[in-house]
Amino acid sequence: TANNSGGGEKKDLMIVRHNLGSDPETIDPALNAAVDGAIILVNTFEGLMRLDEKDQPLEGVATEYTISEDMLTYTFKLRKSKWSDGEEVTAHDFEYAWKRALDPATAADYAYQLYYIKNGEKFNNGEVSADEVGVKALDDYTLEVVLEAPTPYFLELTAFPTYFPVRKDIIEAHGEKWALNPETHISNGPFKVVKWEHNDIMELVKNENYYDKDRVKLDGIHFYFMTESSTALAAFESGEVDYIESMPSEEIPRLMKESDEFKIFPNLGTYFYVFNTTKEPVNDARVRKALSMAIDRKSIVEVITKAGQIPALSFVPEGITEPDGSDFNKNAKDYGLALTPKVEEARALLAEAGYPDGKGFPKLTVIYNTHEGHKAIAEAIQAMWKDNLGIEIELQNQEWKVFQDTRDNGDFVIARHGWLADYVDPMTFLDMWYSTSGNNNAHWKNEEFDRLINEAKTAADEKTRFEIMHKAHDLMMEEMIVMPIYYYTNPEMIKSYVKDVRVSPLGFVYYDEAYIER
Amino acid sequence: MGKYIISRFLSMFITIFLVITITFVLMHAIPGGPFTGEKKLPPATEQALREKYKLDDPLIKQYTDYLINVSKGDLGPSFKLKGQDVNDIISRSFPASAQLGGVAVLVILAIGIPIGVIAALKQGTWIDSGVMLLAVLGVTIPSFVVATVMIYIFSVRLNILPSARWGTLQHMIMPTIALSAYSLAFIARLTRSTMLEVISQDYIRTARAKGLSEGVVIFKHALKNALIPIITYVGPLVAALLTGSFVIEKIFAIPGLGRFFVESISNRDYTVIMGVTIFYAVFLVVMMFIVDILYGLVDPRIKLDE
Amino acid sequence: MGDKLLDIKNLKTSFFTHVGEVKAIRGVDFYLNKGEALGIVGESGSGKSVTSMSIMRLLQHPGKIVDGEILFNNENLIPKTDKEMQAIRGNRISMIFQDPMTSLNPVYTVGDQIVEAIVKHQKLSKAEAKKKAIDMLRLVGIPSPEKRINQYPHEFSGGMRQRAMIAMALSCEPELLIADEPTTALDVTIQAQILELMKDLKSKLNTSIILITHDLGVVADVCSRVIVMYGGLIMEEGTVEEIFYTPRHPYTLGLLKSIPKLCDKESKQRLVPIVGSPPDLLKPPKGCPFAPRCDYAMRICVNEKPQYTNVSPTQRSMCWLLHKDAPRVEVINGDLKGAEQNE
Amino acid sequence: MNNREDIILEVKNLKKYFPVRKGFLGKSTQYVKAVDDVSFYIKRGETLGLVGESGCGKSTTGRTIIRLYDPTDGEIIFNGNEIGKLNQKELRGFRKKIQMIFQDPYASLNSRMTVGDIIGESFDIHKIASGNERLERIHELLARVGLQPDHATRYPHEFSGGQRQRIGIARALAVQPEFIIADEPISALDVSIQAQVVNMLEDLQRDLNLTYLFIAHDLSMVKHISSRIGVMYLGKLVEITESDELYKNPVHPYTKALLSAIPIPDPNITKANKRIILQGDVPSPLNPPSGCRFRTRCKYAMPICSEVDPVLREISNNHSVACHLVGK
Amino acid sequence: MDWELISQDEKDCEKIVRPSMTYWQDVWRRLKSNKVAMGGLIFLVFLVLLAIFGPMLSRYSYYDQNLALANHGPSSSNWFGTDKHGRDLYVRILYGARISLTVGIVASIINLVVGVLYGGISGYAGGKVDNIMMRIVDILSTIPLTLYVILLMVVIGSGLKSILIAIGSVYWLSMARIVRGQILSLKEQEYVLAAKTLGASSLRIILRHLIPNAMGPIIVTMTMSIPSAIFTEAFLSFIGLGVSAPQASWGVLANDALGSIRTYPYQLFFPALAISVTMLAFNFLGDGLRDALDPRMRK
Ligand SMILES: Nc1ncnc2c1ncn2[C@@H]1O[C@H](COP(=O)(O)OP(=O)(O)OP(=O)(O)O)[C@@H](O)[C@H]1O
Ligand SMILES: Nc1ncnc2c1ncn2[C@@H]1O[C@H](COP(=O)(O)OP(=O)(O)OP(=O)(O)O)[C@@H](O)[C@H]1O
Ligand SMILES: [Mg+2]
Ligand SMILES: [Mg+2]
Repeated sequence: TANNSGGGEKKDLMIVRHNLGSDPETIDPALNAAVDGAIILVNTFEGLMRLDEKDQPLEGVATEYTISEDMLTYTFKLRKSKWSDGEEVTAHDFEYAWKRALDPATAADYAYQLYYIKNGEKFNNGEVSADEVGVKALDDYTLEVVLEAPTPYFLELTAFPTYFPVRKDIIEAHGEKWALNPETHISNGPFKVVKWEHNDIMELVKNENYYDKDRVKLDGIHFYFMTESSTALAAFESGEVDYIESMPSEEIPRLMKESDEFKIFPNLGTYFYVFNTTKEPVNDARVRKALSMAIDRKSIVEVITKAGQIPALSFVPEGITEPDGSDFNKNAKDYGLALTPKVEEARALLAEAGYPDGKGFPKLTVIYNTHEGHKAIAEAIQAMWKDNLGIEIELQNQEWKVFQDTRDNGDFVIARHGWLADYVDPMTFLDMWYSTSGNNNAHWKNEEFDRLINEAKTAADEKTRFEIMHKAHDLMMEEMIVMPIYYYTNPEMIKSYVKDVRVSPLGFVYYDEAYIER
Repeated sequence: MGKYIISRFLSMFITIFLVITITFVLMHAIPGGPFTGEKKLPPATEQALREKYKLDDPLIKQYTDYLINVSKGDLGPSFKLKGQDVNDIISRSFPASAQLGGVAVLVILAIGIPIGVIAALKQGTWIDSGVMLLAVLGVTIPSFVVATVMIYIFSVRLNILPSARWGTLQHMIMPTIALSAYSLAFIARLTRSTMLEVISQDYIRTARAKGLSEGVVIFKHALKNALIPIITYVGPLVAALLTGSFVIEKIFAIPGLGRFFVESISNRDYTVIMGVTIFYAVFLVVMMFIVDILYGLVDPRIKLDE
Repeated sequence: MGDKLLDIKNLKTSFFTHVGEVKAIRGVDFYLNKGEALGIVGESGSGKSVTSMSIMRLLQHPGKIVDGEILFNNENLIPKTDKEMQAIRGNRISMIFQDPMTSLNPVYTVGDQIVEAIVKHQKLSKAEAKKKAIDMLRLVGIPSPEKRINQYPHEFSGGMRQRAMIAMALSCEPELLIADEPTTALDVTIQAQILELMKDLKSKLNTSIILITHDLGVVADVCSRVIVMYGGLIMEEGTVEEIFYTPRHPYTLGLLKSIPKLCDKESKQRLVPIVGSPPDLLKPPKGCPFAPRCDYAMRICVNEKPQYTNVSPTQRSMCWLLHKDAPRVEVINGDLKGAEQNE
Repeated sequence: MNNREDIILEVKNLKKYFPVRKGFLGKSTQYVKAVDDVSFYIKRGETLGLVGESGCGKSTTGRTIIRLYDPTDGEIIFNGNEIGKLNQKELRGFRKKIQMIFQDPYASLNSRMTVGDIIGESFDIHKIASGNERLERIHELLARVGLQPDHATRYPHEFSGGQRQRIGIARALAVQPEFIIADEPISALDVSIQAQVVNMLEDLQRDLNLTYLFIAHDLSMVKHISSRIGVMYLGKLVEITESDELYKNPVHPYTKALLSAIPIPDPNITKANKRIILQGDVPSPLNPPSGCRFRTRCKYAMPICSEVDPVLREISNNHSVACHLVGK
Repeated sequence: MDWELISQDEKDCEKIVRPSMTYWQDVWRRLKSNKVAMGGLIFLVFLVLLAIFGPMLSRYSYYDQNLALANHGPSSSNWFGTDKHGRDLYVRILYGARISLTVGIVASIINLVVGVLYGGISGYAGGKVDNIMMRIVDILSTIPLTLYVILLMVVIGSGLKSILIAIGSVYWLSMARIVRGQILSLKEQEYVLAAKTLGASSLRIILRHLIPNAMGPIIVTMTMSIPSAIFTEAFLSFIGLGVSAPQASWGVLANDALGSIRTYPYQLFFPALAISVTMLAFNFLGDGLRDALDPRMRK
């Protein structure tokens, strides 16, 4: 029969069984760009800083740091700590790791996470040599970092997986494959990888060489790779796993009702439709506004998506704290959007744009990538526009990569979109609309906006920076280059006997303090 | 005969070569590449990746390089799974798929053929109708539904079988059922229909006249004459099942090869696409060769070498 | 005459086709003694094969025995189960089928098919059975049998297939051998050899034989008694001599007359067939089935089925002409003469 | 051989070998020499009977002539045209002129077709008749072979062996061929029908000037129908002459044995009859005996017989024999 | 009176005349007498009519949403319940029948025409031709369908036409193999030789003699491939080739309902039932047809 004795494979060991979804593409800190890989990384590595439950930086490998006046130079003092194989963790490991991630030869997806470092971007572009990158180990336990511009959230960034140290000797000996073999996957975090059977299981055990091993209560973590959400749910319900990350959306209302193990975590991300601002008729802001006003966001989240998503009335989601402690999202203006459709205003705008009662409105197509959930939302919106504005649209789904290609090339009028934060700052939502940004799928060009982004990126003062970002946000929202629909949430199920697991708004799951209690 | 085998071998190589060529062309003709994603990579990074995987070479050079590597048995590195070679991926994923597929093939043959035979013998009775009904359900209810329902019943409700993963005998039960249902039904119907034709032949009467038991008459004399369509169907089926099923492996979280057939395409992971396609092609072509040989063994009147 | 090995009483067999019931056999009685050879002759379609198939209980759908008894060693075969029949078939009764091509399984070698029967009934090992099969093939005159045994039916000539069938049927030394046109595809020398073989079997092993054929020469050679069938009925029954020299039924006479003569002056003469064609058994005539083709048909022949008249202790004939009221006819020189009206 | 134009078919040195394999992958090193160097001719309007032991290659000869088999060697000249090397397409024209009645009345009828369609098929192929005319002609043919018109809607399995043979004959007659290869057309028929069919064949021959190659083993019937008779033994023609001559004056020892074995439909004669029972094993066409192939069973065999293969020589007018006993 | 010789005419009066029938009339007669098969046929005809006229007769349309009525189980107003948009499932299934039946029927026609002919020619021709033709089948069955379909989607765009092209280009492969196997074992039959001597062309021999004798496996392959064609259509929708939402085929309806299999099982049940019942009907008809085509069969 099945192994249903929840909590651990052996009674005396405290092991959490976590279903991660798909097999990580990599668990090399430099190369990883995915949440699943990051979950492994944050539990096996530790950067200069680590994050507390409010995502504020705490000392990690660095015990102290000094920041220069101009906010450009950081000097970190490292503690004496060990790699999982017993070697010392030194500042050189960090220097090596960061330069490696930036090295064009590494071709790391997330190299741009290190662009804050002086000459980081240039080195990545092959314009300067590695020596000119602003990171340097002054001695074994001192690391000096010089930034391009003041970056108030740099300390948080050092807790991000791309900033984790790696071992030069190992990587030079084993190349890219070092991260595939548990024996060479040397890490410095609370756990270490001992087994990785692709698409089946990855086993982590407590790292006895971790400097703060007393904080770690679990004996290990077993990550499973069930990609089918209904299977994962079944495995959870039958007690084969303790933690699942996804479940069929139709099941969520039932789970919410029946189970206290079902939890909804905030997730920094927005689900929206992007308008191609170069295409008729959505090159007219009034049309975009009208369309955006005419949908019933409340019904969409309550009837269609049902996973506790929050109707989105602006683009930057909840969960980003301003220096004064308030939420960026809450401080945003009213852009004319409401939970329920504003039919009259929308119709008026549409009439103003030349389409009274939707007459003469071209039959445009909304594209979305194939997914049952996207389809359901699109169908609902299609009906809402028809009822509220009297316009007919067509829906077309496309295979994922074809869809991305279409969207990037601008061969669409309206397209589904979704954006998840790379880091906890409004900038991750704003600079994508920079006119030359590769992610500017609205194909929107606004000099004022570009200027604001440039300003915000160099602002030394947090408060001004946030003010500028608000201005940029207002600008894009008033232009309504996107139609926000809802803010993502992160529904997860955790067995009630698993305590003190921490889930970050970026979706990272931390087990360093977790334990099992029956 | 020797000449025939040689010409078959030659045509197998040409087949695989054409498969490689066509897949290569198709793969590069469709939109999207391995490095497109929801978040666009900085141009420099993308460029670095393209250089790393030699995607900037002219297609014809990529193609000839690939052919050269393949002829050396090197299927290249995955673009998506960092540091993993396609050879590794195939060699580590194939065993699970082959195990599952092998068991499924055995189940399909061991159950499908006998029930087809029984249905034919009992033509028009409730047994026949029952088998037929089951067969229709087997083909119409898609494997993912069968799988999902089974998981709900046996794992969630009854808690007697593990819902997913691979390793023990218990893990094999549900995937095998879900994987075999369609083909089992197909084989049963195919067997029934050819058996019906065979059992009215005179030589069956002769076999009965010899006083052979009904079992020998049916399973020796009749079945062998009904085997041709079964072999035809089973040949490619073996190739397909042993190389894994995307749906089943995904639902039951089996670390097999099947998922790569679909995922590699979604990811535009060019080398994996090519690798698994070639792997399957070799399998299929060999199976088809075996099928043709079996034809000759089963029915001496079939001569392919003329 | 010895004991009755086979006694068939009022056998009726029909095929239930969509257009209706084809009454292939409509009440046939005959018996067969141990060690006796009985010939069944009759026109094509008269029910010879169906009779033998009924005895073997091998009728195929939609054929069914509707009435009668088949007593084999005083045991009725009709109610027997398939299992019980299996022990009888091939072992105690074996049959040579009329059509050698379709009666041999195309996907097994000829050898396999013979060996199988031997192994099943004679408890011999495979190797011994194979030796025996080779002997049997040699016995029926197949050259280099040790090679031929490994060939498939389609590689045999028509006559060789037929001989393979014969070898198969004889291999288990049955008590009763039903040979349905065993020599049609054989040349005369081989035929002679086969007939010799059957006679041997009869005398040495006391095997009874039912020989179905239309070759009256063969009947004359092997059989002691003959049944003449027509339209699903026995028209006439008697010893060979009686049938050949004193046939009392116009149909029997017709049969005898149609044979070409070998002697010079007659050989090129036009043959004398029985004109017309056999009745449709879907709706068998209510009278004598031969009446439509009979030169002597009387009104009663069309309307009423004739009774058997015992002409001698061993000969009986189903013909109204033998009725006491019927006009006198006589056999003169192999022909009926003087069919005068009574009134 | 008088009057060359009258020759409708001439076969010269015809050979047909079948490869024999051991197992599926085995090599075919051995050959069944089913027909080995056979030559004869047939004049228009005559009937050549072909007799011989079962398996001696009669059917193969017939099938090779009609090109169901590709000859291994030799020429087949029909109406002055060499047809031995035509491809299937070119052959189609000839198919209307040569027809075959198959030895096996069961296997040669497609069980999925009604008798009417089987007979009528050639009307469709050669666009001879359609609709009502087709039906009428089918009925006419059925009547010719002694079947009833309504049999046209039945299927082969519903007929007895003899009835099926007649269907095969009707099929062959449908195209109104000039030349018919009749491979044991009557052996499956009962005597009364045999007589009907033979009469019918003779009538047709007279009316339509048909030519027959009549393969059979029923010597009395062969004698009745044939003007000349060829005797085959193990792939070779051993004697060929006018039918009366053959019966009166058989020369080859095999022919003699054959004639003596004819069963006589007369119990008294038969039982008194003295047959020449051939001694010895029947040799195999896989490795026929050296020299004369009949020598192993021939009581007159001489040393030369095992060394030299006797050639077919004309010993008197129209009487050719391949035997060392004659002409020495 | 009884003993009077009678004339030939009098003897013949008993002749019975059977109805004259062609093979196809005969097949139809046998089919008609098969109640189960006729049931299947009638159901299919009924279904086609329902698919054409049904949606017109309903007070719902396949696209009308009423989010307030979302996920309501079967009731008297919505026989099959509603989906998550509050649309009437009954009408959606009827509407879906148009697509799915078209796909299923086109797939079977392709199977019959292309697959059977291709396999027939390959098997009959044998030798080199056979080797080449079958290797083409091997190639077509190994190159990833998805790639091809994506290309099709990009080049032709979505819609029923593309679906049919996609299905048509691969749905005959296994049929071709099956038919070829059958032809190989049948082509040496005597009746084929007989047809050859009549001068029948190869095509005629294939069509009239060989294929009818291979009908059993052909019909099984055909009927069994219909459901997989219906589900393949759903897969094609995944690539983006399918009809655009809110239109939905059975396969798509079933796929969409899969997530809620535990919460709203009826949403999966009805489309699945529609497919199953239709398949049953196809199979009954197919079986009946097979029996009807084989004169030796029972019933
Ligand atoms: N399956 C069947 N369906 C319908 N009628 C059949 C069937 N089998 C045989 N018959 C009919 O039964 C009758 C007797 O056939 P049977 O085979 O016994 O003839 P037969 O005497 O053996 O003739 P032959 O000498 O030609 O073999 C024939 O009229 C035939 O048409
Ligand atoms: N397809 C084949 N493959 C191999 N051998 C064959 C084939 N067909 C015939 N033979 C062989 O060729 C020889 C002659 O056969 P054929 O059929 O011509 O004989 P036949 O004279 O017609 O005999 P019968 O009177 O028995 O029909 C036989 O030894 C037979 O085994
Ligand atoms: Mg018979
Ligand atoms: Mg022959």
